[in-house]
Formats: sequence, structure tokens, C-alpha cells
Amino acid sequence: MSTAAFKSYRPPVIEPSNEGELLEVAMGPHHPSTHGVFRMDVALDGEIVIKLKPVFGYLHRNHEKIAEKASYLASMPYTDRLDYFCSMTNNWAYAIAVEKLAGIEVPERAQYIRVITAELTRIQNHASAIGFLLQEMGASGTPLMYAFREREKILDIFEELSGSRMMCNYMRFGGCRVELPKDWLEKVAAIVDGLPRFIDEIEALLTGNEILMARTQGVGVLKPDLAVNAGITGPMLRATGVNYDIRKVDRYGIYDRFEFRVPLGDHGDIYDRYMVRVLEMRESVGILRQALKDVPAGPIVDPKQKVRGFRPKPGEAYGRIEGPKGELGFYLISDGSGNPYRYRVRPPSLINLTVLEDMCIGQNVADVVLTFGSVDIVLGEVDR
Amino acid sequence: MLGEGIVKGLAETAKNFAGSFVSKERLTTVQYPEERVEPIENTRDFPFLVYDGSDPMAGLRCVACQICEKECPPKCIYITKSTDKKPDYVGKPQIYPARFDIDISVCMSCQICVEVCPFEAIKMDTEFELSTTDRFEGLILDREQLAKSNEYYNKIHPTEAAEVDARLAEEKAKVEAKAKAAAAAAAAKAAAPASGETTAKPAPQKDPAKEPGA
Amino acid sequence: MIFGLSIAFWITALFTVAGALAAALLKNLVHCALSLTVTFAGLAILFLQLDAQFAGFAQMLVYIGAVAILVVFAILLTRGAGAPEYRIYTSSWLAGIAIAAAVFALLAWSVITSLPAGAGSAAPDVTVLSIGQALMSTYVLPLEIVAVVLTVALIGAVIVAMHDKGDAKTHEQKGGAQ
Amino acid sequence: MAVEPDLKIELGKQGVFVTTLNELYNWGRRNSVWPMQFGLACCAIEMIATTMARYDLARFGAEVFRPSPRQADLMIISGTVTKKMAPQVVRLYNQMAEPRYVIAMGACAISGGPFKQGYNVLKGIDRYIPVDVHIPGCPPRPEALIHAFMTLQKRIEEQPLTGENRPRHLDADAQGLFPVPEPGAHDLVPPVNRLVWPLPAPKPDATEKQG
Amino acid sequence: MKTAEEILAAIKTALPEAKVELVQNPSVSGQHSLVVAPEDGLAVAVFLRDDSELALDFCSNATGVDWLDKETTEKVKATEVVDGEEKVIEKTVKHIQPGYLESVYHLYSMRQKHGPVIFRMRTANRTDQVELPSMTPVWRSCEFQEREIFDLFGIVFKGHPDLRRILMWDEFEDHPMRRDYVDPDDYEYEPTPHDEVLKRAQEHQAQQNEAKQAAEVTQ
Amino acid sequence: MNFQALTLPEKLDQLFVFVQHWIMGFFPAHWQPLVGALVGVVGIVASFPAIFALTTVLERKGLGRMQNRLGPNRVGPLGIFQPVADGIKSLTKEDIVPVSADGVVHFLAPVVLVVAIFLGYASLPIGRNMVLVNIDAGLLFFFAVGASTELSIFMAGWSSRNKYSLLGAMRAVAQMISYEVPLLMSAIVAVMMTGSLSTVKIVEAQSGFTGIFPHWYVFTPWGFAGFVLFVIAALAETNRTPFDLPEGESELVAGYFTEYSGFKFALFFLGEYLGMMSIAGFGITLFLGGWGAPFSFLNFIPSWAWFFLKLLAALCFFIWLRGTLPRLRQDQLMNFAWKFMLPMTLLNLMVAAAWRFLGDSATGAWLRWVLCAGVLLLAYVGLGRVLMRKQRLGARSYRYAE
Amino acid sequence: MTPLAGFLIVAALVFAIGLAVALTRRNAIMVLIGIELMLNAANLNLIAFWRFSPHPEALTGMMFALFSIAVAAAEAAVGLGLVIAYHRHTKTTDLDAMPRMKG
Amino acid sequence: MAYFYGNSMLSSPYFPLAVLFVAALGFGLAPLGLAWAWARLVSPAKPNAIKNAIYECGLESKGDAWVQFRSAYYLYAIIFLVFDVEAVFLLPFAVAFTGLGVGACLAMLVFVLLLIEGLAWAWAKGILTWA
Repeated sequence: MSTAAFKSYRPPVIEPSNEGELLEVAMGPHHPSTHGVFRMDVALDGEIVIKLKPVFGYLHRNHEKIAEKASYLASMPYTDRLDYFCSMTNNWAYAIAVEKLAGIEVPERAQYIRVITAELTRIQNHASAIGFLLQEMGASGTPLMYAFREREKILDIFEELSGSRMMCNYMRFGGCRVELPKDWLEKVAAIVDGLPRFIDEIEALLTGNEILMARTQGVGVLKPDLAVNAGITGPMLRATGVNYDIRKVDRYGIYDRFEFRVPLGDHGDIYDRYMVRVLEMRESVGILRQALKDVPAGPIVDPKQKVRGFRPKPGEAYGRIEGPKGELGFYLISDGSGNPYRYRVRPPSLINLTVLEDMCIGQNVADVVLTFGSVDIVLGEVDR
Repeated sequence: MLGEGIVKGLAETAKNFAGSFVSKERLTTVQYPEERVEPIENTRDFPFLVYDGSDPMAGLRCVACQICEKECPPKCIYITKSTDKKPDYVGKPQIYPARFDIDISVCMSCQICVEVCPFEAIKMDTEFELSTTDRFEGLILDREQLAKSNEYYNKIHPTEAAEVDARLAEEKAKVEAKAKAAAAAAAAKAAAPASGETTAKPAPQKDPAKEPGA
Repeated sequence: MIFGLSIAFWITALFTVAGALAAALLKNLVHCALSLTVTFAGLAILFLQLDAQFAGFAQMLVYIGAVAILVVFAILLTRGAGAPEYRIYTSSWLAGIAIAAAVFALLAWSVITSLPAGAGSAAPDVTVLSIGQALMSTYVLPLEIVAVVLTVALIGAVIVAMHDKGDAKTHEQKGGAQ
Repeated sequence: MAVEPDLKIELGKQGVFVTTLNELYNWGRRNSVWPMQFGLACCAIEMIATTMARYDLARFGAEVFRPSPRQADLMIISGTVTKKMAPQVVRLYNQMAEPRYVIAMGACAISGGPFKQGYNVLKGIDRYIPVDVHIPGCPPRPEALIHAFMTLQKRIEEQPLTGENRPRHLDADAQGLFPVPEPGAHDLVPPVNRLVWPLPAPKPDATEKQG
Repeated sequence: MKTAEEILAAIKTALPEAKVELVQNPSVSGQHSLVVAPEDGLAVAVFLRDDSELALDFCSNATGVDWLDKETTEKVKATEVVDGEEKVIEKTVKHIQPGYLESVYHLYSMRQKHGPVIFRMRTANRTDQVELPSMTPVWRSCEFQEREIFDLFGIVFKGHPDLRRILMWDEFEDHPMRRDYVDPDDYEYEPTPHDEVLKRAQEHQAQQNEAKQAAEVTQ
Repeated sequence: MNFQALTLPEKLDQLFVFVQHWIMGFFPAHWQPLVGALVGVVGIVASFPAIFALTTVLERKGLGRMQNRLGPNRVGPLGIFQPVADGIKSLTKEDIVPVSADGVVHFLAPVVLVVAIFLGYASLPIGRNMVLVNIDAGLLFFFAVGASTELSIFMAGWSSRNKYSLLGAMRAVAQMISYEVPLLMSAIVAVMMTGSLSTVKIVEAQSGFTGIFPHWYVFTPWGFAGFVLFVIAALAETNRTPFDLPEGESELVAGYFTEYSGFKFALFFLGEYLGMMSIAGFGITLFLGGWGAPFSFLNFIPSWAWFFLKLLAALCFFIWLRGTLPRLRQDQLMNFAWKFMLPMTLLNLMVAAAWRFLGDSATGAWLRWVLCAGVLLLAYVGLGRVLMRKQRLGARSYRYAE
Repeated sequence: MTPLAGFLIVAALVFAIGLAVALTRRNAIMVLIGIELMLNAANLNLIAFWRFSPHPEALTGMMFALFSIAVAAAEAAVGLGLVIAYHRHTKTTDLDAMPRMKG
Repeated sequence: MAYFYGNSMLSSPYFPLAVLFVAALGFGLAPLGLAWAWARLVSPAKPNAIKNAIYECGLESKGDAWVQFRSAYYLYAIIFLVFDVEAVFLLPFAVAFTGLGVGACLAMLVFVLLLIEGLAWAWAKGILTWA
């Protein structure tokens, strides 16, 4: 059977000017701008990028293989280490997939806590992402320091809840691991009240800055149709103007109970990505305020659930959430035994990098670094 | 006008600079090691073994059931069961771990061992100053190094430890009551006076293979 | 005659000539360009010794600051940075050397025979101000001509060196989706 | 009180000069440890957090993260070293100027940590390069990194300038090159550098246990 | 959102020759999938993407699954002549169900905001016939994911623009996510060995002891 | 001059001058120039590296404060011995020269840089009667010598034979030559008004007071514009934020000194800061009244103290900028130099000329103020608008989906 | 004061070396370097003669030297530009190869 | 002595410059010498093939860095050169400016405008747009 011609997306091809030689530079795996061990093999015509090939795998830690040899529960702490900025949302995505697979109900209190932790995660992730973006722009760390100042507060909250700053390992199939500590909600409320001031501070420092505008506006432009076809998700997709937020689409958890808006950009450039993140932080603050108001009492975890000996029926399930970086999905196949037959992470970071080539070719080499930074990836998730 | 945003940004950093001399909010540095961040109760770092009483080895709650060893995701626990039983701190004969090693160079501080332990024997420590120049000896904690008293546990995790103690006491009371009842029944039946042996059985002595969750 | 020369002159002269010689003899073009700057600097110092302060500093500014950079860029642009694999001298190098030597002999002979080894007059009081005044009065016409020359040189050099834009950028987005 | 003559002679022999020079040298080295801007995985974030406002590694004069190995003194291996990355790590270490120090931060860097069962994970970077300080933890807290940093400073302070115990970089005969492993068909070749990885004698009953 | 059956019907009407089956998912998730014959894969994918009602413009997840050769034992009643007498006896028959590699795609629609539709293709076996059509021309998002499948499972995607190893280094020869992959032997220092690792560590120990003894002997 | 006859403030002011003469007095007459020069040179070679050391601590601590942290505070009291430790470390660090590098040029580059930068200090007046050489073309000398720093940076980048180094060096040279023109041109206005290239005369021309306010050039429209342009060009010349591309680590690792280790690297570091200080010093000389006091009643404070205070303030400003701004891109930076800085400086030259011809009669004074300031402001806003609009830059609004 | 002859000899030497460079080197850029050397030698002569002239206040020689610097700089720019343009078309700066290229 | 060195040299205005030059050279070379001596005596340099290879993000360096560059650099250098020369003429003018009449200033204006014309031409041609 023959297929008729159909639209296919490929990165642009630029012929080098016949002047000068191409300079082939490897950026990475140890490169100050790739915050991690990512590598881009770049061919430069002068300072213009003619070719760009991303090279992955420097942090391929075999998460999927290990998970297929371990019990369902044992993979939970490993998900923390996927996108190590957002352990809470990773936990949640995995929990959702397992809950789908085994048909587990989550008590309402746990749902609220999940939303609270997820939104806090989103805020600290976006703040750090902006900080790192500015770091790549050469801002000698100040925005990053401010972002981390707030992040530390959120991490303290997480540590108080789960015991660990980064690797929370907090969620369980059918709920959360432990009951909230005393006064925890009040502390969160206090921090949430302080967040708008921080966002204002970041905006005062950056939003109107001419250098930032010059560096980011019109740079690394992504077109919406390509973004959709390339499976881009998260703030990067919304910066192109496509309205797709899984919190709204799937209404997982209890997101349908909160009022929030989805900020959209019109240009799809780095500035839009930056602004969409800033605006999403503001929306997240709104969600947090609503969620903190009415956390119900009740069990924190489905009482039928056991910690050990979890064996879901054979079958498969794909569960996904709107992670701070995009759609984070888990695909599980159960063969009825104690460990998954197939365990797959759908990493938003990796897939968002698909269009790196498209965005960078024809740009200045300095913009590559920025464009890359604006995608907001974490290598732990890209390579798994 | 060109430069407006830059000036705004400069004002923001100037505010932070000036603020760092007056406000705690703008100078967030905690000067470790002299100062420390206020300890958070739930903090977990590496597991330790809780013992009751004064003799660390005799008082270990661990009965070497090896559940944690099996459940540990990175497999950093190594236990060998004793072949004999030794009296614990109250004098009851118990199986004990002949060897209990935790390789903290592998441990991922996930707390799953604590969750699965039915005996409240393994808990998370808050100690983090463990950096060492010794790769092989410095990073494997054995039984002796892991054993820490219940008082210590109470000190670092007061809320949690109080709960655990209450639960243990309750269970103990239940077991004792049961034993008493059994003894009474036995006495009533005028059977052999075997009460000593029954009470010696510790409360949660269950088969690890069909262990229910916590 | 030798004793009449100050040690400063000897040192600068030595550096000047050595720089020129190095520029002539070194294989790597960048080395040649760098030794050329030594000559430029030496000449500038010689100007200073001749009480031509402004000319000396102007020489530094223009030659070390600009011409040397220009030469270096030209070398990098023509891929002359590495040491060449081939001979660095032309096939007729012997004749060239001979001509140069003859010229030098002639010049030196004329210098030695025609000039008395006497000291010059006292240092003239040449300030930048006097140069400025002269420039704006006597030398106004040359000044304007220099401006024209410079502008023409700018335009000419740019046109010559400029890469024809337009043939490179036409292939953009060939394989793209649009 | 006058210095005892014996002591004086002894000092003269040893060289007070050498001693003070040694102290000065170690003091300078210790207080100016510039880490290489080098992050691998999760621990890198905690490493960054360590340099941030709350913990501020800069207090120790160590905030000058140099991107080039030539100018860096300390390599903080912060995170999982995969087999794909290991050759690069070893090459970078080789390209650092002496004296150079290595902190293996976190479980993964020391032993492969939770990911040690993975096929692409190197079971500890000390199989290829010498590590000065190990910090367990997954990831270690920022304070733990500062603690390790101070441990390293202590270690530097104790190093003599001369004699048998002098550190490797002062010894002309000591190894300066740590061969870079090659990626092979199934594994890195060689899997370890025997010169820096002296396997300890196993604990007597380490392998007694049955499945 | 159409159900899987309806989608199957739509495909059947649009592409009558395409070999597509529905595979039920016994799990509560209810995510049933369409198994498409590799030769029809591209056509079906283009239909799914470009059909205005389905508009599955977003391929979220692409992954591989390795199904090993399955040995099933079945008790079969057979009549056999034993001692000249026909008897019905029970026999256990071993079937070897050949394994295969599978590529699974989770499709969503950003325009219609529905999904997922699961789309799978299977190779003929696990050894030599491991080719499947690439979905990258249809969905760019598959580019890296298919490279990953190629790297880790060894499925060769025809029509992929740049099929190279992605996670492992180029010199690497194995496909580590296959279930019969044996990982390299580096278990020489295992203070807390378990299971398989323990076995390997023991072997290592034995080797080392031998070497030590040999060294002692030569001394 | 008789030391005894001076008042105390004057004594303090001339302290170093008298120390120099006092030392010279120990030597026979024809050696005195040598001794005098030596004392002056020692003064420069000792004081500015010391300020460099101080600046590095100041920078690290100041940046820290801006970022809500403390900065180095453990080595010595308040961390002021940090640079000493860094120095010892750099001195004892192994020196690596890549095999394929050009060894001789690789070695010479940092030395040339340091020498060129130090020479620039010769005509910098750091106090009343405190200048090493008071030559007629002092300012030109500074620019002429400064020109050779470009060459040393090129030498460093080229000789390393490293891609990042070479690219960094090419960027640095392109950037420095582009901003050298505006730097020179913006300085020319001060020369025009003074009528001399001598730095001493430029300072003296600004030393008067009207009421309590000084006659600094920065307080005139053309002077202010010249000063701002000079500062921007100086930032670019010294590779400081937001023009620190050549060492822009986010893409070029460490720029032209990627391959340098040990003390050669320290020399680059030193050269960079010394260059920053010398250029700041010249900026102060040209527009901020050099060693003059800012208010007439503060005249009792020694002139050199004022100079160093102003220098410190300038350095703090540089640090402040570094703590705030991200960096530009190469093309933007070049565009800015040629399309904004150069036209503005040229315009400023004409405005300065007009200023003189408009005269300073009682009525004309206001008129020329308004006219000159207006023209400059208009050109600034207009050119800024055009540049922003051409690149389609500006604030944006965002839409939301429910 | 150094006598005029000293400067003139240096200038002659530099000139001769410049000439030799221009005549013997194969690389076109080197030829331009040689020409620069010769021009500079001429400049030195100009300044030296000006300094030793009876009326150095007249500034003639000095001004001539200044203009000469300007013109030489322009010459260098155009010359090197030509070399670059030539290199772009022929990928060489080798003078020995030039006639062949022409033919 | 004085005869040999020439008194004129010591009293020359440039003499302190020479001293400064020597001192600066010493300032640069002395620590390098010290570092060399330290390496010689105490801490031996340990060159090896990997260490002395070129740094390229932890990979083996591929291709030469000394490649052909683009002409944009050269174009900027030309414009710079022209304006540098212009500055050489502007400076004496600026010094003499206070004493000059309108005519001289107009002459200078013509000079500057001629060069600005070159700049404007370059701008219009798009040469001032980097790469």
C-alpha cells in the first residue's frame, strides 16, 4: 500500500557561505553552559551555526532497566532522580501511572497535598530555570541566587514533609507516605505569601532589561505547528501559542477544582518562554492559595494499600501529568509479578530537545547556549 | 527609553546589597560550620539501628528478618542471621544479626527500609558529616557503628519516636496481657508452667515471608 | 661616531632592526607580524628620541594598534596562521637579496659620505598645540585630502575585501517545513 | 626563655625555612581551592546550592568556579559517572594542573550508588582517578559538601613538602598520567586502572552468604 | 473521543487493506491498543494524524517492548496406540511461541484534546527480522525516541533520517534493554552483594584468590 | 617648595611628593632623575596591584552582598588575605603549555599584556604633582600604549591553538577595536575644552569651583554624554559585564585564556583588573575632575585620597554592573559600538564645538545648556528607539487561555 | 644627542630589509609587510631630517610624516584587502602560483 | 658614567617610562621565574600527552583551531583603522580648538563629515551588521 505525500518536518539546511572554513566545535560534555553532561557538536560558519547535532547519553543511568528488575515501590525513589529539580511531580506521575494500572483510588487529602507539592515544585523549577537561563546569559549568578533563595525555602518545606531536600520519595500508590507535620500548611501559606514579592523582584531585575530583550526576543523561535508535531510540551509549547496544559486537558488529580489560567506566548522565542514561566509561577501561586484554604481531613493514603508485596494484574497503563518541564508520562506493563515487565519514562526534557536543531541552525553560536537553556532540561531525565 | 530596564535592575541589586546589611531576609547565609540551619525534624540521611537499654549489641531491636535487605532499592544492606539466639536487653532470647552492614556509599536515603521494617528497628539518622578520605573502611557501617540508642532516636526525631514508643508500649502491653491471659488460662487448666517461655516470645514475631505492610 | 650614540638609541635601533630581520626570516606569518610590531614600536621610540612626541605616539596608535591588527586579521583570513609547508622564499630570492643589499650599500655609503657627524640643534618646542595650529592653517588642504584618501580607502578596501553577500543566504530553510 | 640549643640545631637541620615555607604553601593552597565548573547529575544541583546564598561556599574562597580545567584545583565529581562519560572525566582530570584534588560527591560518584546495577554506570570514579575525599549521601546536603571541603583543607594542611609522605604532585616519580579508558564493544577498556584501584581484601564472610 | 473500536472501524473504512487489530488491555486503565502490520504502519499513522476527526497530531510517547520467546506447556489429550490399545492419554506439549520486539506509540490530539490512542507494531522475530517503519516522518517527536529504541532494543527503523545510537557510545554492540541482555562484569568490589551480584562477586573472589595463590607460589 | 611652610592639609596632599624628593636628596644630582623615577615607578607598581588585590576581595564580597550572601570571609580578618592565598596558589600551580601551542608567543602574551597596561599608568595623575611623566601628549600616550593590549590578547588566543581561545581572542580584538574609537572620541571633548592632551592640565582645568560645586566636565551636557559614552566604551575595552564576551564562559569556556594555568593565568587576571583601573583612572581624570574634591569645603582632604576614592567608587560601579547585567551577543555588541556609540560620540564632538561657539554670556548660558542637552537627549532617545525598533525589541503583553 | 647618521643608517637597514622581504617572500601578505617596513623607514628619515633641519619649528617634515602614516595605513588596508580578495578566489596567497593562475 | 649614558637620557622626559617599562617587565617576569623555580625545585611539572593536549570539553580535539576566519573581522578592522587615523588628526585639532576660529572648525567638520560619509556608506551597505 502506498502512502500519499504527507507533511513531514525536518530541520532547516543551510549552505555554508563559501568563505572561510567551518569550525567544528564540540560544546560539551563538560561545558559550562550545558549544566550537566550534554554535548552539542556544532559546525560554525563564522559565528553562525550551520550544523548542530545533540549527543546524549552521558548521564544514561539505566533507570528503566533497574526499574524492571525492582519492585514497583523500589522505583519510586528512583523517579526522584529523573528530573532532580522536580521529585514531587515525578513521584506523582509515577503514582498516577501505577494507580491507573491497578485501579487505586486516592483519598482527597492526599490529592490536595499532591497539588500543593506539585505547584511548589513548579514554582521552584521555573525560578531555577530562569536563573540558569540568565546564568547562561552571563548574569554572574544574581538571578540564580535569588531563585535559589526562594528554592531553599521551598526545599525546607519539602524536607520537613518528606525528610529530604531534593529526593522526596514522598508519594505512594494511593496517596502520600506520611501525614503532614504540625503547622506545615501554615508554613507553606507563609511562603506562598512571600512568593509574589520574589516574582516581582525577578521581573524588576529582568523583564524590562534591554540586554535581556536583545538577547532573547526573536531568538530561538519555534513555530507552533512544528512544536505540536515534535511533541513539545510544557511552557515551551505554550510559548508558541498552543493551548495545551495537561492540568486542563486531563484534569488529573483535582485540578478541575481550581481556577487558574494558562498563559500563552505569541512569538515562541526565548523571551516568551521566560515570560510564560514567570506568568505560570504567578498562576501557581493562585492555585496554591486556593488549595491551601481547604485541605480536608482524612486518610493520607488509601488504607487498602500495602507497602510490600504490590502485584498489579497483568495489563498496561500510560499515566501522565503536566510536569514543570512538560508532559511527564510513565508507561507500565505488568505481567502480574512484583516488578513491572516494562517500565518506560516519557521524558519531556528529551523530547523538547527534538527541536533544538531547528531552533539553532542559522543562529549565532551564543544563541545556541541560550536556546538550549530556555528549553529547560535536566539531564537526569533526558538520558535517564 | 533605552536603559530604563537596566537602571531598574541596578536598583534591584542595590536594594539587595543595602538590605544585606540590615535584613536577615536579604542575607540568607548560614555560616556552617559555626552556625547551622535549624534542624528539621523529619530530616533523613542514613539508616541506623535502634537499640533499647544500655548494651548496644544486646539491645538491638533488629531480629535479622532481612526484609529491609530485600526491599532496599539499591541493595546496600547486608545481613547475616545469627545461627543462635541471644538474650536481648530484657533477657529474652532472640535471633540477632550476626552481621549488619550498610554501605553508605550506595545508600540513597530513600527510607524504604524504615517503612518496611515491622520491628521499628531501623530508623533514619540526621548525621551528615560523614565525608572521609577512606574509601573502603570509612563508608561501610557495621553493626557497631549503626547501633544507636532509643534516646538518641528520641532526640533527633522526637515526634516520630514518641509515636513509635507509644505503639511499641501498646503492643507490648497487649502481648503481656495476652500472655497473662494465656498464663491464667494455663494455670486454670493446671497445665505445665510454661508462662516464662511464652512471655519471652517478643510481640511481633511473625514470619517475614508473609509480612503485611506497615 | 659610535660614542656619540646614546645607549637608548643603540637598544632601540637593535630592536628595530632585529624585529625587521625576524619579520623577514621567520616562517610563521603570525610570528612575522608580531616581530613587525617590534619594529613599529622601535621606530616609535626612535621618533621620541627625535623629539617628535606626537608622531611617535601616533605611530604606536596607528601601527601597533591598527595596522598590526589588520595584518594579523588578514593572515587569519587567508589561512596563513600555520607554518607553511612550502618554501617561504620565491624562486628569485637570490636576486632580491642582491638588490636589497645593493640598495642598502648605496644608502649607507651616501649617508656616511655626505653627512657630517654633528649634533642637531636644541630640542624644538613642538607641542601638540603647535601641530594642531599648523594642521588647521598651513596643512588644511592636505588634511582634507587625507580625509578623502581615507574615505576612498575605506570604501575601496571594504569593497575589495567584502564577501559578496547574497549568494550565501539564499539556501536557508531549504529542508524546512514551510 | 632561650631556645634550647639542641632544638635549635634540630630546627636548623630540618630547616625552619622549609617548615615555614611548607606552612605558607599549604595555607595558600588550602585557602584558594578553585573548583572546576563541572556537574554531572543530581549532586551537581546540591553543589550549586552550596555555592548559593544559603550555604555560600564563597566564604572559603572557593566560589571561583573555573570552566577550564587548567585553572581549576578541585574536581567535584558531583553525580553519576556513566561509562560513556568516564573517559571524559578522566581526560579532564588529566588536563588539570597539579596540584589537583578530587572530591567524589554522593553515592554515585563513590560507588555507582543506587544506579550501580546499571550497565552504563561506572561503579565509582576511583577506579580510574585518585579521590581525596568521599562524601556519602544521595545527594549529600550542601553542608556535607562544605564538610568535605573542610576535610580536604585539613588533608592539604597535613601534607609535607618533602620526605616520603609528600603528596603525589610533589614527587617527580609519581604517576602524573591516568590513562583514559576507551569505549569498548561491551564495556570500558580497561574496566579499572589497577594503579589507583587497589582492591581491599574482602571481609571474611562477604561471600559466604548464599543467594 | 472515539473508542478504540470506533477508531479501528474508521481505519478500516479509510484504509480497507490495512491489517489492523485491536488488542484488549486487561488492566483497569482500559487503554486498548491497535496493532498494525509493519507494512501498513506508515499509512495508518498518516491517517491517524491527518484525519480531521481524530487529529492525533501529537505522538507523546514512543517506546519498545521486548517479548521473549515464550515456552508454554499445554496439556493435550491425544489418542495413542499403546501396547496395541488405543488410549486417551494426557501429554504435556511444549510450544515455543516466538518472541518479538514491539514498538508502542501513545498518540494524543492537541487540537481535539483527546487521547491516548495506542498504536503498536511488531517485528517478526527478535534476531534478524527486526525492521519496522519509522514514524519520525509523521511525528517529529519520535526522532529521538526511535533512536533510543534502536539503541536499547535493536529495532531498526526504516525511513528514520538519522538512526544512530543515542544513549550508548557508538562502539557499543549490545542492546541493553532486551530482557536477555547480560551486563558487563564489574562486580569486583561488592561489600553488600545480593542475588545475581553475589554470584558474580563470588566468581570474582575466586579468581582473585587464585591469582593471589599463584603469586604466592611464584614467590 | 618648602615643606615646612605648608599648612597641614597641604602637607598631607604633597606627602608622597616630598617623600620622593627626600629620597632623591640622598643621591648625587645626576642620579636624582633615576631615583625619582624609581620611586615613582615603585609607587605605581606597588599601589595598583595592591588595589587589584583589594578589588578582587571587594568584588567577591560585593557580588556576594548583592546576592544575599557574605562572600569570602575566612582567610584573614574579613577575608582580606584571600588574594594572598590565591597568589600563592597560582604561583605554585603547575604551568601547562599545550604541545601544539606556540610556546614562545604563549609565554609572551601575558607579559606583554601586563607591561602594556602598566605603561598606561605613566601619564595618570593620581594626585596633585603626582604623575610619573607629565608629557604633552599624555592622553595620546595612554591610548597608544593601550592599543597593544589587543595584540597581547590576540597572541594569547592564537598561540593556545584552542578553538575557544582563538574565537575568544578574535571576539576580544574585534570588540576592543570597535570600542576604542568611541573611547577616544568621547575623550576628545575633554581635550577640546582643555586645549591640551596633558592629563595634568585636564585635571587642572577642572579644579575650579562655582560656589561649592566643582567645574567637572561631567556637569556639562557634552561632558555628561562624553562620560557616559566613555564608561560604556571602557566597560567594553576592559571586557567587563555586559561586554565580557571574550571570556563569555557560557559558550567559550574561558575565552582567550582557556589554556593558561598557574601564574600566567593570574597575570591575565591582573592585567584585566589593572586595565580596568587605569581606564577608570583616565575616566576620572577626564570627566570627574581627577584628584579634585567634589565640594570646595572638602579641599582639605589630600588630592590623592580623592583620586583613590573616586577610583574605588568607579570600581564599585563596575562590580555593581557585573552583579546585575547579563551579557550582550557579539553582533549586538558590534552594532552598538558602530551604530550607537560612534554616532553619539561624533555628535557629542559637534555639540561640544557648538557649546563653545554659543558662548557663555548670561543669557547664552541657559540657551546653550538647553540646546546642547536637548540635542543630545533627542539623539539618544531617537537612536535608541530606532535600534530597538529595528530589532523588533520591546515590552510584550501576554494572553491567557482558561 | 644621537647624530643624524645613526638614524639614517637604521632607516636604511630597515628599508633594505623591507625591500628584501618584498622581493624574496612568496606570501603576498609578506610582501605587504615588506612595503610597510620600507614606508616606515622613509618615515624615520622624514622625522630625522626634520629634527636635524635648521628650522624644526617649521614642522614640515613632521607633518609629512604624519600624513605619510595616514596614507600608509590606508595603503595597508587596501593592499591587504586585495590579498584577501585574491585569496578568496584562488585559495592561495602564494606569489609563485600567481602567474600560473592567471594563465 | 654620565658621559657614557648621556645626561640627556636621565633627564629625558621619557626616562621614567623606560624605568616603568623595566619594572613592569620585572613585575611580569619575576613571578613567572619564581613559579618556574618552584616547579624546578619542589613541585615538578608532569607533562604528558593528555595533559598537554588541547582542552575541548573533555573530548579529543578534532581539527585545527587555526582555520580561516571570516572577512567580517577584517572589515571592522578597516573601519577602525580609518577612524584611528582620523583620531590622530582630531587630537591636535582638539588641542588647538580653543584658539581656533569658525573657519578652522568648519574645515574639521568637513574632515569629520567625509569620514562619517564612509561610515554611513558602510552602514547602508550592511557592513556594520555583524555576520
